[in-house]
Amino acid sequence: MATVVLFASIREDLGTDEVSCDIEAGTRVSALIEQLATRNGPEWGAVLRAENIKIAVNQELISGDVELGPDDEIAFFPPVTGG
Amino acid sequence: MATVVLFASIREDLGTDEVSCDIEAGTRVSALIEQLATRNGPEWGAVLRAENIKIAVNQELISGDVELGPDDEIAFFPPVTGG
Amino acid sequence: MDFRILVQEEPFSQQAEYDALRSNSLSVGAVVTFAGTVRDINDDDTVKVLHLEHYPGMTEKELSKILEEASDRWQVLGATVIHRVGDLYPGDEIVFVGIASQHRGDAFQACEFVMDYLKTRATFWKKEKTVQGDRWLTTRQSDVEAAESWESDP
Amino acid sequence: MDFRILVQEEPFSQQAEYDALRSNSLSVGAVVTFAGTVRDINDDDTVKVLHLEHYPGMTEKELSKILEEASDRWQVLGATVIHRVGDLYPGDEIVFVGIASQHRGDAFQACEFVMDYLKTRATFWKKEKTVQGDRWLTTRQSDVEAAESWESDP
Repeated sequence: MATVVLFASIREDLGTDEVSCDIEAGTRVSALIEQLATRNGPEWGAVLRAENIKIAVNQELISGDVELGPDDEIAFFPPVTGG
Repeated sequence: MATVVLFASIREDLGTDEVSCDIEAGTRVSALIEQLATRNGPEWGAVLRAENIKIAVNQELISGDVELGPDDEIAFFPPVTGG
Repeated sequence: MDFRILVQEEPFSQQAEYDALRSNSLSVGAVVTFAGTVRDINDDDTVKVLHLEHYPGMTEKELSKILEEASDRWQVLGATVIHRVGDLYPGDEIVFVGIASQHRGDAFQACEFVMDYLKTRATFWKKEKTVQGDRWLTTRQSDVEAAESWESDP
Repeated sequence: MDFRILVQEEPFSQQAEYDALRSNSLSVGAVVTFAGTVRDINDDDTVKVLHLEHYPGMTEKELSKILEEASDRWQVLGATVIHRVGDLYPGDEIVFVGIASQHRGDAFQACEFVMDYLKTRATFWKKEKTVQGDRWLTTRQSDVEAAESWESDP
């Protein structure tokens, strides 16, 4: 099972910090978002496709519509504001 | 009386940290050095005319052959090395 | 070289972190520390509480990469980053960065670099609770520019 | 703004100085500190003792001018300089500079500026006692260049 983790405003907007997802190897990020929107509601599509959203796969920041593995940890979060 | 104060290697080279000097208002630094050399020995002239020597009058760094007052404090020292 | 990376709710001890950096070796000639604190005013609103959260695991990895890059660029004998999370109040410390080096130039540059990169790369998020209401903060353009300014450096 | 300038034989407390800088006001968002320590090796000679002397009165005036200039150039909420004199040993602290500001950029710049100017303008002299013999140190060319680099800055 892949794990989708959400942080900060994304977590608050979607009301959960973590969901599990059954995905096939080679599923792309766009398809994962489609699957989450179908399962959990259209607000998931809107929030996770927002322009400034950051995505990390297995705790590495990615850009572009990469392929995922079935046990990956996929994180969605807004721009960081530490320090 | 004017006071001549010496620091660091200058003090060690001349073997004293302070001498008093009776000078007239308007005496220039070059004349003061001349007077010190006449009174205390030629090494005073050599040391105080060294190329990299710094001079302060009343605790303000000066450059050039300025005029002195009869009660001034004139300091001679090598380049600073704090920090 | 010694890296120390901590994400914690507790305050840190400036003295203990400074002493640890200083004692890395007798070759240490310079220690530069940065501490960031919660200001009472941000963008004209009065801050009551600053809530900080992070991405456990990824945060530490990102901080470690930033320290690696700093020590590739400059001579670094020891480096420490401590970032607090949870609820913080005006005057509280948020972050500590300390760099020990042989020379002061390296320590200053590396410390500022780590802070600039941390601001734009480490996975922390701040929610500000002000008298005017709550809001998640977003990356400042000035922080993005500060981080980008290091890219053009040799 | 609060300037604190001390020339003393005693060690300083990093924590006490940091706390004092931090508590200048709730507007303080950044505190940068620099501490310089005696290294065991300088120019390949093994340092046993570093003897520091200064020009009492003039030193404090010069340091005050440097802090004034720093606070003309950057936003400074508090500034501290402590410089030790007397006999110091490898590992001992020589100098502390701390700057409190609203923003980190100002604190970093002001702190590095004060150190660079202090190195070339404040009336301190160092005599190094090494196993190879005693020698008075002279201003380093790299320090002169570091100080000059601030002249061309806006």
